[in-house]
Amino acid sequence: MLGRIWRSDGMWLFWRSPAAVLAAIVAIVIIGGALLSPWIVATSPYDLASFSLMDGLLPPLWQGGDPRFPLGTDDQGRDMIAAILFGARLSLTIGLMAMAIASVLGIGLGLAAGYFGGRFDAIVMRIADVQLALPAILTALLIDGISRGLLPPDVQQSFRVAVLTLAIALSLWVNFARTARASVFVERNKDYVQAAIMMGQHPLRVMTYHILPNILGPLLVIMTVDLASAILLEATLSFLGIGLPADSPSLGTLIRIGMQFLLSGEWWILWVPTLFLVALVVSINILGDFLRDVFNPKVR
Amino acid sequence: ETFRWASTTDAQTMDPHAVNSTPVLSFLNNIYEGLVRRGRDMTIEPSLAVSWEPLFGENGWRFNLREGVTFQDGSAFNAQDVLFSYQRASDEAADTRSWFAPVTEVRIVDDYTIDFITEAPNPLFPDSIANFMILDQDWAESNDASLPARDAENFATMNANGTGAFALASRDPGVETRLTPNATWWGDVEHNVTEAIFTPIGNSSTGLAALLSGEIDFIQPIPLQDAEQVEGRDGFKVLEGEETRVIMFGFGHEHDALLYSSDVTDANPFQDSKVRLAAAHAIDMDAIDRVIFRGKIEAANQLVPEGISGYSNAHTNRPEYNPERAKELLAEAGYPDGFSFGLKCTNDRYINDEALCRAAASMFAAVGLNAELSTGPVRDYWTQLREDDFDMFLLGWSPGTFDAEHPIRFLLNSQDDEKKLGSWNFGNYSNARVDELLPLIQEEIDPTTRQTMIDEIVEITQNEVAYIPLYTQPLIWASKDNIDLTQRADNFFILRWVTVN
Amino acid sequence: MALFIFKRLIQSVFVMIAVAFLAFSLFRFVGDPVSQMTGVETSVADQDRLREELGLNDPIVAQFYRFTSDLLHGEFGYSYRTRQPVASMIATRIPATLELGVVALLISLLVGIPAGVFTALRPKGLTSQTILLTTLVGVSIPTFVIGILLIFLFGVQLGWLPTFGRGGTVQIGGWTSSLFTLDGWRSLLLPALTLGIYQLTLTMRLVRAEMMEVMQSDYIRFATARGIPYRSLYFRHALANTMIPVITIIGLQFGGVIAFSIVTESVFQWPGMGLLFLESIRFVDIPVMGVYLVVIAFFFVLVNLLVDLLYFAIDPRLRVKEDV
Amino acid sequence: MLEVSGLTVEFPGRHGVFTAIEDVSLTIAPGEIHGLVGESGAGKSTIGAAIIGLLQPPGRIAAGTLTLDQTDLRGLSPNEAHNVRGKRISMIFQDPQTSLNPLMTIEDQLIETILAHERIDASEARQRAIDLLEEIGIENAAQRIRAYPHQFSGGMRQRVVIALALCTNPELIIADEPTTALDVAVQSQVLELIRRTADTRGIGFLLITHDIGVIAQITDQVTVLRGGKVVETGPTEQVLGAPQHEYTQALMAAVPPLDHKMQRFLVPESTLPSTAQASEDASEWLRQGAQTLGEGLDVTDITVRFFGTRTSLFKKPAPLVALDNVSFLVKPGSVTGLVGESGSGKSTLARVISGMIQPATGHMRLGDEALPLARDRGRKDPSRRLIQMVFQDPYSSLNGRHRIGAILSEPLSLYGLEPDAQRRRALCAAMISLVGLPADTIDRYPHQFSGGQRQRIAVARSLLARPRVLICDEPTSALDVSIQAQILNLLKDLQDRFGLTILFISHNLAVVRQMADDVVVLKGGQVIEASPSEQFFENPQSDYSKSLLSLTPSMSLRKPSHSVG
Ligand SMILES: Nc1ncnc2c1ncn2[C@@H]1O[C@H](COP(=O)(O)OP(=O)(O)OP(=O)(O)O)[C@@H](O)[C@H]1O
Ligand SMILES: Nc1ncnc2c1ncn2[C@@H]1O[C@H](COP(=O)(O)OP(=O)(O)OP(=O)(O)O)[C@@H](O)[C@H]1O
Ligand SMILES: [Mg+2]
Ligand SMILES: [Mg+2]
Repeated sequence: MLGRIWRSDGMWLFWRSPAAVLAAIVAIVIIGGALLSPWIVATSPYDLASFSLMDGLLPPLWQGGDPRFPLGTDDQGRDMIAAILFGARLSLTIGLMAMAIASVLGIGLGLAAGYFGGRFDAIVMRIADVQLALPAILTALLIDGISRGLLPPDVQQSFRVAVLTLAIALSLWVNFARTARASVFVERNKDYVQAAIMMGQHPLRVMTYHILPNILGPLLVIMTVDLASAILLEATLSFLGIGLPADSPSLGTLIRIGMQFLLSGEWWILWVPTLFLVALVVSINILGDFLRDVFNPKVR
Repeated sequence: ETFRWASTTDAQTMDPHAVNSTPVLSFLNNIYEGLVRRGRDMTIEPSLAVSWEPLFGENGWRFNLREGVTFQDGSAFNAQDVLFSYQRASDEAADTRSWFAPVTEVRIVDDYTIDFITEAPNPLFPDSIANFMILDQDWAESNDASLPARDAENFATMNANGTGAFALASRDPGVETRLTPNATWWGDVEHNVTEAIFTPIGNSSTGLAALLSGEIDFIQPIPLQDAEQVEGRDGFKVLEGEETRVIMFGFGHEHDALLYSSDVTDANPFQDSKVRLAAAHAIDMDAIDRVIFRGKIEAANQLVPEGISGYSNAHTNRPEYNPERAKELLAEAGYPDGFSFGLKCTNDRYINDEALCRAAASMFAAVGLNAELSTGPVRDYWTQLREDDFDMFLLGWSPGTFDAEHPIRFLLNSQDDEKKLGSWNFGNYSNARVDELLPLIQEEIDPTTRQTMIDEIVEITQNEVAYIPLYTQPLIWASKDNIDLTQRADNFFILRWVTVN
Repeated sequence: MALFIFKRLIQSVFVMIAVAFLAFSLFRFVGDPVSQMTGVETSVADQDRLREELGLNDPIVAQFYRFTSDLLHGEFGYSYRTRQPVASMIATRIPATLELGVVALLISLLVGIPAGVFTALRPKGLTSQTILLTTLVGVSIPTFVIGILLIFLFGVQLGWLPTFGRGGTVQIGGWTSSLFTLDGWRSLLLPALTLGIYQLTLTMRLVRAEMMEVMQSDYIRFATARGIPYRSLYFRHALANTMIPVITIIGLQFGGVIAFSIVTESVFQWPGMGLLFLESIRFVDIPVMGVYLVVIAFFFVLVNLLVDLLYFAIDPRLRVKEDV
Repeated sequence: MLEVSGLTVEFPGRHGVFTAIEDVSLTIAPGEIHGLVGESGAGKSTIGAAIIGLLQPPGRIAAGTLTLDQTDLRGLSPNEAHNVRGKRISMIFQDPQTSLNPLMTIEDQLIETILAHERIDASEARQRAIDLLEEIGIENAAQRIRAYPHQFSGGMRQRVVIALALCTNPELIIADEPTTALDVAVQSQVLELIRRTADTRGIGFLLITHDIGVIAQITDQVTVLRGGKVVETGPTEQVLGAPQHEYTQALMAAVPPLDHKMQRFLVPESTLPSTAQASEDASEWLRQGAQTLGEGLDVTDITVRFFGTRTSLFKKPAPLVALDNVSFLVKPGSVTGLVGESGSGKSTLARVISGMIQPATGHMRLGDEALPLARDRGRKDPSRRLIQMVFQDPYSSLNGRHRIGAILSEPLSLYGLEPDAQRRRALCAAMISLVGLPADTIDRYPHQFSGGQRQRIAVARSLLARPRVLICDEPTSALDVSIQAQILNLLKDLQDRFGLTILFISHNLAVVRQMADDVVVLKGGQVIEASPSEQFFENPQSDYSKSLLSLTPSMSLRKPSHSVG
C-alpha cells in the first residue's frame, strides 16, 4: 500500500511542486515538533512547579533575553518554545479530533442521505440547516453548558478539551455531509454500484466498501481545509472566552493571552504563536490545494 | 467643551433603583443626587441634605434638606420626593433594597426635614446611602414609573430627571449616551464641559486605540500592562490609584472533603489552619506585583485596604513569602507531600485575574499544593460558588459602605439567610466570637470601642487564616494630557470634576 | 415555483423552531441571569423571588412553550439586562449588522471573483502565487488579531480611519444607515474588510478551482475552437458556469458571516446584533439571546431560499420546462 | 488546401516523453471528406487538436509542418492562432451533450460566434443563424433558436454543434466522432448533412471515427492510423475495397456484417490463448454449476412509468411510460437480442429483470420459479445469483478502488460458493485465464486495463456467480470494432460451452445479427416485433424494423459523386 502511494502519480507530482514540498516540510516540522514536544522541551508548560514567575516577560535572545529561553517567556515565566510546541500539540489534537468526528459524522450522514434519499435525506439536510444557522460559538456554548450540567465537577476541567472538540466538530460536519451527499448522488448511479446492489450486497457494505473509497478525494480536501478551520475556530472561541482555560496552552489560548501584550512591548508573546499558527495553517492549506489538484487530474 | 469618554460597560439602565452595580451608580451619580454624597477623598459631604444628625431618644437619623433645588424638568424638590424615593428604592422590585434593611420607618417632619428610623443604633447609616438617589415623585408617577422596572421596561429605564449637575440629552443603549450640563444646578460648577458623550467599548485594545487616535478624551480603565505605553506617548497621561477592592483567596471551610482532589478525597485539609497558613506562605506577592502587575499593587493584609474606616492599624502583618515554612506547615498538618485540590477563578472579573491565578497555582505547586485551576467567566461563577463547587476560590471585595464592617457582615459572619448575614461567605467560615461581635460593632457609636472590636476580629481571622488577602486592586485610567479629572477610589467617574484645557 | 417557495417556507418554520428549542435548552447552562441582574448586596431570598418571578424555576418545557407562544404572538419579551423590549433592541441593531455583512460580502465578491478568475487563468504566474499566498496568510491569522492590527495601523498610526463605532449615520424610516455619509463609510471600511477577508479568500479560491475545471470542459474547448474572443470566453462562458457552486457556498457562508460578525463587531465596537449577543451572553440575558438566534435562523433560511431562487435565475436547466 | 506533413506530437510525462503521433502526413482538398480511422488511443483526436492548435497540455508538436493554404499554422502567434480558429478552421467535438454552453441560448451562442468573426449587425447575424438552422434541418428555427441546449434532443444538439462550426464559413472542419452518441436514424441524417455541406459549400472535412461503416458511407479519402503512425492512406474505395496492410485487413474483418451471420470474427491479434490448465479448471467449475441448459426467462405484461418533475402547483406531472405491457420469452440456453432506438426502454427492461426497477404491473418467471419483482426480491433471493448482468460501460462498471482479485471474488464469497480464500483466489485466476487475460491481472487495478480488457473482467465477474441467465446491456458500444469482435467472440464461446441463456441488448443491428437466435424490437416502450433472428433480418415484419435495417450503415461503398478538386 505504502509502496503504491510512493510510486503513485501523486507522489511524482508532489516532488515537482516546490510549494507542496515546502508546505509539507513545514507541516512535518511543526507536527513532529508538536508530537514530540514532551521529549524536546525541558520544561512542560503543564508542570506548574517547573517554571517560575521570576522568569516572566523575558524577551527573545536577540533582544537581550536569557539563553535558557531563546524565544523569550510569557507573563508566567513559561518558555515560549515549550508553550508553542505544546500549544501546537493541543491545537492539532483538537483540530484532528474535531475533524475526525466531523468527518465520520458528516460522511456517515451524507453517505446515508445520498444513498437512501427521500425522507431520510430531507431530515438530514434540515438538521444540517439548523446546524448552519447556529454559529459555532453557540454550539460551543451549548455543548459546554450541557457537559457542565451532566458531568461531575471534578472531571469537567479535563473534559474542556473534549467539549471544545465536540463543539468544533459539530460546526464542521455539515461540510462533509453535503459534499459526501452530492458525490454519492453522482456515484450511486454508476454501474459498479448498481452491480453491487443487484448482487444483493448489504447497503452498509455498498456504502462503505464500494462508494466511500470513490468519493474520498473531495472529502480529503475538505479535511485539510477543515483542519485549518478547526484550529482557527478554537483560537476564536478561546478569544470569546468559551475556549480552553489559560493553563491549557493551545495556540489559540496563547494568542488570546498574547493579545494583552500587543502594545505593552512584549510583542513576542503574541507574535511567536501567531506566526507559528500562520505557518501551520498555510502549509496545511497548501497541501490541501495540492491534494485537490491530485484528485482532480483535469485541472493539473 | 465637548468631552468624550469610554468605559468597558454601559450602564444597564437609567433607573437609579433598578440595579445596584458600579457602572449604573457611577454613571447616574452625574444625573441624580442623594441626600449625601462622597467627595474626592470618599468622605461623606452634604448634597440634597445640608446636614444630618442622629435622632434623640430614638434610633435613627434626621436629614435637613436643601431648599430651592429643582429637578431638571423644573419641578421643585422637597421631603415628599425623598419619602417617595425611599419607598421606591426599598420596594421588593428594587435592587437597592438592602441599603434600607435597618430602616423601620421614614417620617416627614416638614417640607425640608425628614427622619429615617432604624431598628437599632446605626452610626453608619448616612454613609450607606451615599448612592441613594432621589427621583421626582410627580415625574415618576405621571410617567408610570413609580416602581423600578423588574422584568419589563418603564419610562425611567430610558429617561432621567434628577437634580444633578448633568441632564440626559440622548440615549442609545450600548452605543452612545449624551449628557448636557444642568443649567439650574444648585452647586458651584467646577467643570467646563458643554456636552459629554459616553461610549461603551468592550474590547480594551479597541478602547485604547480610540484614546490614542484622539477619538475619545478619557477611558476607564485601561489594561495595566499598557499603562507604560500610554504614558510614554506625547499628549496622554495615566491616572493610577488604589481601588478599595481587596483581592483574596477563600477556602471551603465547611466542606468535609475536597471536591477536586486526586489524592485526598476523604478529608478537607483546608479545615486545618496550618494548611491555610502554608498556602499563604507559598504566595510570592513581590513577584506577582513585579511581573503581573508591573509594580502597581499594594499587598493587603486584611479584607479592607488601609484608609478605609475600621482598618486595623494594629494588625498589618501578612504571612511572608516562605516556601520552606509552607512545606514545614504542610508536614506538620500531615501532608508532607502536599495534595491536590481545585482552585476556581474568574477570567473576566478582576484585573489580570486569570494570570494571577495561574501564577498562584504555580507557586502553590512549588510547595506541594497542586492546584487544579479552573477559570471561567463571571456569569456563572457566583452560581458555582453558591453551590459550594470549589476547594479554594478567588474573590474581590469592595466595601460598599467604605467601612470594615461591610466585609465582616458579608464575608466573615457565619451564613445566616434569615438575618441576611454572611451571604458572600461561600466557604462558610464560622467563628462564634466574630458572629457575636458584628451586631455590637454595627451599633457602637464610640469610634475607639468600635475599633477595638474590629481589631479583635482582624486578629482572629488573621490567626485562623480565614482568607488569604492578596492585594488591593489598582485603578488605571488614561486620558489626554489636557484633561483634568479626579479618580475616586470607588472607581466612580464624576463628570463635574472634569476640566478640558 | 410557488409550490417550491411554499414548501421551503414550511420547512423553514421547522428549522426556526428547532433553533429556538436548541437555543432554549442552551440557556439554562449559560449561567444564572439573576446573579447578573442584581448587585452584591442583594439577599439570597430576594434573588430567589426574582427567579420565581421570571419563571426561571419552571420546567424547561414550560419555559420553552411560553417563549415560543409569546414569539408566535409577536411578543419578544424584555431584556433582563436593560429591561428594554427585545424586539426594539434587536430591530435597532439589525441595520448595523446587515450593512456590515452585506458590504463585507460585496467586498469579497467584487475582489474575490476577479482575483479568482485571474489566478485561474495564470495559475503559475508570480502575481497569482503572491495573491494566493497573501490571502492564505490573511485567513490564517485569527480575525480578532487582524482587526486589532488594522485598527492600530489605520486608526492610530496613520490616523486615516476611525477606530470604533459606526460614525455618522442617517436615519431612514426605522433604518439607521451608515451608507450615506463619508464618515459612515470610513467607519465601515475596516470592519467590513476584517469580516470580508475570510469570505474573499474562500470566494477567490472557489472561483479559481471552478474556473480551472470549467476551462477544461468541452464547451469551453468548443468555444475556443470557434474563435470566441477571450474576454467573452472567460467571463461570459466560463465564469457564469462557475456560479452555481460559488453561490451555494456563499449562501452557506452566510452563517459564517454572522458567526464571525460577532467577533468583528466586538473588536470594532460595531453596534450590531453580534455585539448585542455577546453582551447578552456576558449578562446571561436569555430573552435577547433567544430572539437573536431565531432572527438569525430566519435570515439564514431567507438567504438559503434566495440562493435557490438564484439557481433558477442562473441555470436554465433548473427552470420549469416551457415549450419553445 | 490543408497539408500536414511529418507531424509528430509528444506528451512529456512522468515516464519520459510519450510520442502520441509520429510522422503523420495527410492532405485535404476543398469539398473533400477525409476519414481518419483507427482503434481507440491511436491518436485520431490528437491530430485534430494539433491542427486547430488546441493540444491538451502538456502536449506539444515536436516536428512537422501544418499549412492551411498559404498559412503556416505552426508559425502563428497565440493571438493569430486564435483568429484562425472559427474563421478558417472549426472543430466539432465528439459529445453533443457537453459541447454547448448550458447557460446560453442557442441563439446567443450562434450570434456571438458569427459576430466574433464578421462585422455585421446583430439582426443580420440572427437571420443568418436562423437560416443555417433551417438548412441543417431544424424545423421552426426562428422559434426554437431561443431554446437552451438542454431543451434539444441529442440529435438536434449535434446539429447545432455543426451549425456552430459552419456559421463562420470556415475552410476546414474537423469533426471528431460526430455520430458516435447518436442512434442510427439521427446518425444517417447527420452524415447526410456533412456530405451535403462538403458538396455544396466546398468545405473540407477531417472526419474522425472508429466506425468503418461511416467511413465507407461518406468519405472520399481515408487514413488508417495505428499507434500514432499511418498504416495506410488513400481513396476510400481503394483502402477499404482492397486493403493492403494486414492491420487494415484485420480491421475490415472485425466489422460485423449486417447481411449474414458469421461463425467467429477474425480478430487482429490472437486473443484467446486459453488453452492453459487454469482456464480448464474454471470451465470445469462452471460446468459443475450448470448441469442443465440455462433457465428460460418469461416476461409478461411489464409496464414501467416514470414521473417527471412537477411543474405546476395543481397538475400532476404526466407519467412517462417507459415500458408498456411488454411481454416476451427467452428460451433456455438461447441468445435473445433486444433492439430499438435510444430511449426505447431497453435498459429499463434489463433493470426490471435484474430487480432494480419496480414495474407498475406485470410478472416474470425464471425457469419454473416465479421471479419476484424488485421490491419483493430479497437480498438473498436465489435469482440474484442466477441472473447476472454485463454493463455497457466497462469504465464505470468496475470499482476503481479495488483490485481485480477483490472484485472477482465478491460473488464467490457473497453467494457462499467458495468458502476458502485460497481456493477463491485460484478460481479467480482460472477465470481470468478463461476470458483470455494474463495471470497477473488479479493483482492489478481496473485503471490499468483497456476498455476491452475491463469488459472481459466484467464478464469474468458475472461468470463467477455461476449464473444461468446473463443480461448484456450494450456490452460493446463503448469499444472499437476490433475489441468489440474479441468480446463478441468470447461471449459466443462461453454461450456455446456452458449453455447460458443470454439477453443481448444493443442498438447495433449488425452486432445483434452475429449474436442472437431471436430478436425482440422495442419502440417507445412497446414490443414491435419478436421473431427468430434469421427471419427478422431476412424478412422484417414491421415498417419500423425495416427502416432500422435500412438506416444502419453498411460496408457498401459510396459511389464517388464528384471529382476531387
Ligand atoms: N493530455 C494528455 N496527456 C498525456 N497523454 C495524452 C493526452 N491526451 C492524449 N494522450 C495520449 O495520446 C494518445 C492518443 O490519444 P487520442 O485521444 O488522440 O486517441 P484517439 O485515437 O482519439 O482515441 P479515441 O478513439 O479513444 O478517442 C493516447 O495514447 C493518449 O493516452
Ligand atoms: N430513472 C428514470 N426516471 C425518469 N425517466 C427515466 C428513468 N430511467 C429511464 N427513463 C426514461 O425511460 C425511457 C427509456 O429509457 P432506457 O434507458 O430504458 O432507454 P434505452 O432503450 O436503454 O436507451 P439507450 O439506447 O439510449 O440506452 C427514456 O425516455 C428515459 O428518459
Ligand atoms: Mg478521440
Ligand atoms: Mg440503455
